[in-house]
Amino acid sequence: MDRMLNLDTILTVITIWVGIGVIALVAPRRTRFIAHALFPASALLSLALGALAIHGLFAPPQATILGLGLPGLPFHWRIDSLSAFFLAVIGVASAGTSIFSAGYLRKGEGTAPGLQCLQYHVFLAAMALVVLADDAYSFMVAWETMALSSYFLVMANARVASIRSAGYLYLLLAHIGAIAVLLCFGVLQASTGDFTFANLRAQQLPPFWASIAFLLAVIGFGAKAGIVPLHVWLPEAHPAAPSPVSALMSGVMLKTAVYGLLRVAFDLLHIQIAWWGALLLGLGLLTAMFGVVFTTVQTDMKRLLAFSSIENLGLVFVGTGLALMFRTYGMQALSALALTATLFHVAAHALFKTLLFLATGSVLHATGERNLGKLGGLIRTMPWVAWLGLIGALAASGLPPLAGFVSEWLLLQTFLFTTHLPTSFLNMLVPVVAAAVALVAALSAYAMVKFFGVIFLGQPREEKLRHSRDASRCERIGLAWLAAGCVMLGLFPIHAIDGIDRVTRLLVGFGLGPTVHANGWLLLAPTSIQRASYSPVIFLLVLAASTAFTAIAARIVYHGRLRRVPAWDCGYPFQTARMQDTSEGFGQPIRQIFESFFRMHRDLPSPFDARPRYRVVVEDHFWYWIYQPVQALVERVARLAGRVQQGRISIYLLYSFLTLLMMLLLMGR
Amino acid sequence: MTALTLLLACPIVGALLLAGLGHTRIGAEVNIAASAATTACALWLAAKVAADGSLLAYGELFYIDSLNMFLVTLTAFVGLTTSIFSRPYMRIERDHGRMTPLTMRVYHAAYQLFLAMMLFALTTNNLGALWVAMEAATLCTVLLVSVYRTAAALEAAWKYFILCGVGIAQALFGTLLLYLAADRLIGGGEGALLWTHLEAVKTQLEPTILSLAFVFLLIGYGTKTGLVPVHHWLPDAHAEGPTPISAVLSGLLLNVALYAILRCKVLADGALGNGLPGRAMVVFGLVSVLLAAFLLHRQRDIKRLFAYSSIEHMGLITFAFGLGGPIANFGGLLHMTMHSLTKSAIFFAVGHAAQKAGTQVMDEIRGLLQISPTVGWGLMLGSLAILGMPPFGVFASEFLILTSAMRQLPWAAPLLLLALAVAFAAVLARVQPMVFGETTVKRLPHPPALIPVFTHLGLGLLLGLFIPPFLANWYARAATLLGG
Amino acid sequence: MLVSPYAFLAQVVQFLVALAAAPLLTGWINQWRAWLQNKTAPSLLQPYYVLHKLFQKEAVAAENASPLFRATPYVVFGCMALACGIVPAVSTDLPLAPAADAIALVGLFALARVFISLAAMDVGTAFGTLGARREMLIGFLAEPALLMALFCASLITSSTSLSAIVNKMAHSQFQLYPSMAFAGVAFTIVSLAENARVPVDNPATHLELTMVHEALVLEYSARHLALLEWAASLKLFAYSCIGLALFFPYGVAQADAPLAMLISLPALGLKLAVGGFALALIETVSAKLRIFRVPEFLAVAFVLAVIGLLVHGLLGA
Amino acid sequence: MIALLTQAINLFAAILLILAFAMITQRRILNLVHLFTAQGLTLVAATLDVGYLTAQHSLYVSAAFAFALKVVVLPTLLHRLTDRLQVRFDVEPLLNTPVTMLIGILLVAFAFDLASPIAALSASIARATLGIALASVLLSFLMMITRAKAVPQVIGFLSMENSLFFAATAATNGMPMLVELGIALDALMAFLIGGVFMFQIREQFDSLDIRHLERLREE
Repeated sequence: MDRMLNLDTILTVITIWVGIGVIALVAPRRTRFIAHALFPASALLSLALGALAIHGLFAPPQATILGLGLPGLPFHWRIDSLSAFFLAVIGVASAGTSIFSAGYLRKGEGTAPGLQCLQYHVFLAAMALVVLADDAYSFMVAWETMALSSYFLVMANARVASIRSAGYLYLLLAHIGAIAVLLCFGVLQASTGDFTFANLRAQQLPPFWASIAFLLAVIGFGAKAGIVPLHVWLPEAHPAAPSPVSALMSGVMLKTAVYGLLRVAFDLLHIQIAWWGALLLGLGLLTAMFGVVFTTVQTDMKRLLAFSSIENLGLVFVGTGLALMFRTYGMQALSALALTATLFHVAAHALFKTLLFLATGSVLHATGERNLGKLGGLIRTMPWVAWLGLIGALAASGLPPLAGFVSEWLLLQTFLFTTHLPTSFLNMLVPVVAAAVALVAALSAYAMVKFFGVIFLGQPREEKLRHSRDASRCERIGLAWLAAGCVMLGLFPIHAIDGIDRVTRLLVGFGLGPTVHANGWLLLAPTSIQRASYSPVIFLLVLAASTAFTAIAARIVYHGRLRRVPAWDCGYPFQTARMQDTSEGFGQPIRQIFESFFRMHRDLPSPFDARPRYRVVVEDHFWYWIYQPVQALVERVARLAGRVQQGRISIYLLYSFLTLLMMLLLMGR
Repeated sequence: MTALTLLLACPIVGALLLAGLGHTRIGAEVNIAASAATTACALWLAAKVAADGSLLAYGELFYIDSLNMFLVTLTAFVGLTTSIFSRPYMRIERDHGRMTPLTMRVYHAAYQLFLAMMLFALTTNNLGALWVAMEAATLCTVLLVSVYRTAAALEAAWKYFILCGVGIAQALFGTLLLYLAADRLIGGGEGALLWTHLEAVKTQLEPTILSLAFVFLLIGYGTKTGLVPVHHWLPDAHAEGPTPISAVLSGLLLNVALYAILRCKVLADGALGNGLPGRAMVVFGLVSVLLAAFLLHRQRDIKRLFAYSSIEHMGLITFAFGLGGPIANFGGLLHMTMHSLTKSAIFFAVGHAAQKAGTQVMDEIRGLLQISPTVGWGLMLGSLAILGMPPFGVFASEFLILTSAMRQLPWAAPLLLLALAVAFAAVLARVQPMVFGETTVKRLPHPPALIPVFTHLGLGLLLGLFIPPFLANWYARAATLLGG
Repeated sequence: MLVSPYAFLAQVVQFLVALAAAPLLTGWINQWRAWLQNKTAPSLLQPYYVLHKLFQKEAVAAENASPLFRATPYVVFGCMALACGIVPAVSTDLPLAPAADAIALVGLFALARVFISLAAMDVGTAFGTLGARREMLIGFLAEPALLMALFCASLITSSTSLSAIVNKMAHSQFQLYPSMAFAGVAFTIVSLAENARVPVDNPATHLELTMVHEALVLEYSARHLALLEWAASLKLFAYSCIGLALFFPYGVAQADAPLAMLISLPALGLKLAVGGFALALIETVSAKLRIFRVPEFLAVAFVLAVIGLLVHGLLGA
Repeated sequence: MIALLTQAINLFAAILLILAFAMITQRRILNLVHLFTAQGLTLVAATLDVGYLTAQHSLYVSAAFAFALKVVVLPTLLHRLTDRLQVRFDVEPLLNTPVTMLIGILLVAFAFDLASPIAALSASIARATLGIALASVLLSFLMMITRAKAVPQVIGFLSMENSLFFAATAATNGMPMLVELGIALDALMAFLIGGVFMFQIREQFDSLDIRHLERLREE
């Protein structure tokens, strides 16, 4: 009875979310009320949801049916470990964003706060319902509602043309993805006409149709996850939205795509085929490389983060691909390991990416600048944001002992086992992939140094930055909550893996829980202690100890005197803040090395130019390779179709005449 | 019985009244009152039918079952909301000098007459009478389309007149053939055209004649339904007539024409028993959906845009009924309802938008959210709804249709989805800047009548999330009635 | 887990040895460089004098330097100390060993790199940012290369824990691993780059066209600078130990024989001496690269390491 | 006598067909009107004949209606119209006459072919007439397609209704009265509305050439 309670409570929480939105709609202009009453309340709800989800993670699956929906197909809801895990991610991350929004929301042009509040909460509810849905219809409804609400949030101040086109691109690709997903379900139900997941699970598809379904799922969910080449919307839409929304979209919404893929590939499909894994691996790798390389050359802080999200989702796909491959070769343990790494990365990315986006939000409010070229030195005026952001940046660059590192570590561990794959081709492929993954990780560190260094360090590149104010209290709480999450997840991975264990048991029938626990809570050893082990806590303790010891020793043995002087100008006294290295400059080496990735337009000033201007535009090949041709094709077909309709009544009569004769010929027989 | 009598009487009386005082200040109010009365009767009748099954009236001249009952209710309801919408709208038109007292009078009278004719067509049991009513409805709307007397309006009306005239003539020939087939069984006279009688003996009807008859009927009534390639009158008529008329054309007349096809399909199916009629409808539906979807990309006029979207959706519905089977039929009926609700709502919003911007050219309509947020949101939500975005009801019906397509015609489903994606791209690309874009136009004084818009959208939203059982049963019964 | 007293002892000894011997190694290398270039060499203890001098001086920091700037030297020093504590140089039975394996070690170096780069950007001089950029540029290629080199060993010994690697390498019967050859070359290149050595960097010059490490620490003075320099030599020491652990894992004490440390210490000294000489030799015979050639140079290392992995996959050894 | 009258029906049918052909070829609008009137007369005759043969008195009534409408009212209205609008000739039709004739012949063949199985089944006294009715429907359709002016188009439309009427009476011994009335009414309404339009078009474009009506298009 208590178990039955769980799912119902969750649904209630979700309903209350929507309720909050509706309340806000009643008083759309009362910003203070919305900010200081509604958003904190919804943050509490998020916490509750997270707690319930974690409870559900360890509880057996529960299902319930709501009388709504289609007559033949009422809304089925179900929570099992997989959905619970993602629900927990949603809860934890959204708690941060909601409380942050409480401080962030303020009057301004664009959508009325109340309306925004409604859209925001519908968005949250939809995301939660996506992972709870247990039949195709409710899934599609939740899925599209998610897209729709986030679209409106992106359009928050749609007077900017670029934001409008971003929103259009976003909704269009989201819809096309949704269509692919719908087709996928259509294939899965194998003309039984029953669209409950239970039935889809029961179908025994022949390999061909299974592969079709899988490909459709990859397209559909890949479009949402920003997998190359369906990524084009992501770097446009995520920056366009208000920062808490960008945070939710990057940190949480992308994960629902991962959820969908896992659900279809591991749960609904009863077989897996080796090349599926290879495909995911390849796509993921391409995406990761593409994403990280573009991350390093961005000059807009939110765009930079958006591309970094593409990179991380690529890594997630790599992990999924590995898991799938192992699964097909019946190596449950390794599959579980890969899947654990993947899910851990999902959680980690949810935390640090949300944190970073929120940090950019604070910066945006304090300075009104998104362009890296006009920021700098904010660590002095906004210490809170800077230091909390630093944690996020370190986690994002996969450094020990934070969250990002653990997933990377687990993933690399997985690669070390792949030499046992039956096909030699994969054995040859995998080391290369491992190397590429390592490269991506290192590059992301590069990008994060650029991100943090250019925004928060150095001298302010604009005068106004000297007067920027630090984040408000609510914002700080939100940031701190997520930062704490990054640290905790990094320090106590074992407890997270306990939860993930349930998911992997559900999906691949094996979990790391026992092996991990064999060596106590301190030591993370996924397989055996001889093979590999990592203990973030000890790591941190020793590091901190030796650091502190050195500091103290230096003071005791010698002295701690410090004199403040102007920075050394290398004998050239006329230095200004503009002479610092720009963000373009910082990315320039990468741009040079990976030139083939970009489509660049650069205009360099001539040496005799009186007022020299340097401009470089970095564009995406795929736009020209795929999207423009498709657009042209549609246009052409439309023009042909237009020929039919050319205004002369006799011709119209002729059409109907011929149609008549043809039909008579066909059916008269 | 009495309910039925009143149902048909109200609009006719209204028409007569309005012919007298349609140009006066209270013309619009009378119009609303008549429509309201009609709706009330429709609900009454619906209640009766729901209570004690299908009924025959006036010596079998009228026949009400679950299939036409819901259409009657829908027609009456949309008729009412449209009249509410048209009150401020037409007033503004008159202030702009586009309507004269005479044309106002014609407009109001013809509007009620049109409603009466559609209700007659829906309720009658006699296929000949059905034809007569359809023709009469066409003639009324021809007048309404040409009411502005501009060159474009005249051209549109003339095309409408000729093309639909010819189409309807073919339908008449089809009806003749039906009669010919029937009187060999039932013997001549009234009985041979009564749908109930024909339905009773449908299996013995002569297949060769029926197949010919169905061809004529399909193309004849299909012309009015706006099936490609006999759709050409539709965009012109929608774009050039007054917006309320576009709303009722899209929302109601197309449905009624399709209803006529359905009645005939039942007979043809019974006689032929080879599913050929279904296949024909499937093909027509697919062609319509695809062509319309691509033509959406070439639109500059906002009303034309949504006219083509109507063609697309009518094609989808025809496709659904062509598929047959309980789920597809259910989806088709639901989609009929959803489409007429949503599309008329859109046309209401479009009307106000076009009035506020002073043009129907989409490139010149911008930033509705600033001029009038409610109109803007109405247009935006309506468009998203008609594009099949959940949680609106259109998605529900499209889901049903697509899924049954996946089951019965796997090759057709991808085509439909392609068309839907293409249509989505086209419509969103045009609506978004109109709603969100920048504008210099100042807010206009006269407040729009937005109750209709949001009532329709609200209903659409409701039905997308929850279809009340009685409605579901109703549809289900109608669906079984249509058979496979 | 229970830590045996010997293990604890070994850990302490290794820390002390590292801290003490790191500058000595640097001095030794500098001496040999000088001799090989027919210069009169500085004293072997020169690094100690320098450190002492720097510690005594009054520290000077830029006005706008943030706490990050001041904390960094300690953090970096801590990282390097921890690294030296992890790598099994004296004994494989180290309590800290299981806390961080090869991957964590690479992560550790990355952590130090990120901090020093951020600190360099902190003051906001042209040089600092330039140094940071170049450091990260070198890092993003060197790191994966190092990781792959380590993986070659890991695949052979099917473990990423360094002590396990050393154990297996040293005590399985002697065998030639072709993959390790590739790994060896890759590792050498990486350690040259990572320790700011010719041909990648030249600590001896302050030419802005070429300098990396010096640009990073340009703003530092006194104890901060001292710590950074010390950390640099610790890094060199750690790298040397890793190299030894991978390629000459002989003579390192085992858990079963704690007293073997008495042998392992001199062995370590000898190996380091030879290694230092080799390094000096390489530096002398090779010429400084242009900064834009450096990525290619490192790419070679990266590719070699990957080929090493492939070779292992191919030959199963 | 009976036999004679029975054959007479087929004769009328043939006349109708001939008239339809004549209409296709005819370019003078006045003659078109005359032909239309002739068609009406034939129709009336045929209806009376069938009514007599099948002893259906309802058919006499509808014959009367037909006479009133198709022989008296519409032709007079058409005459008025042509006088008022000053239209004498149709411009060169969009398809030249011989070709149109050829197509027409093909259509007739096709129609007969289609109708033959039905004729075999038909219970009515005049089997072959359905085929002819269908043929003349198609011919009037063809006429509407080929004509480039408003008035001939309307005449084509009306003659199509004539053929339908003929089909109704001859082939099926007459539709129910109510329907007949409805159809007749609609035809009248349609004609009136068409007439109104022609005036409006005329004053808009000061010509009845429907090639002015090609503005609304998708190109």
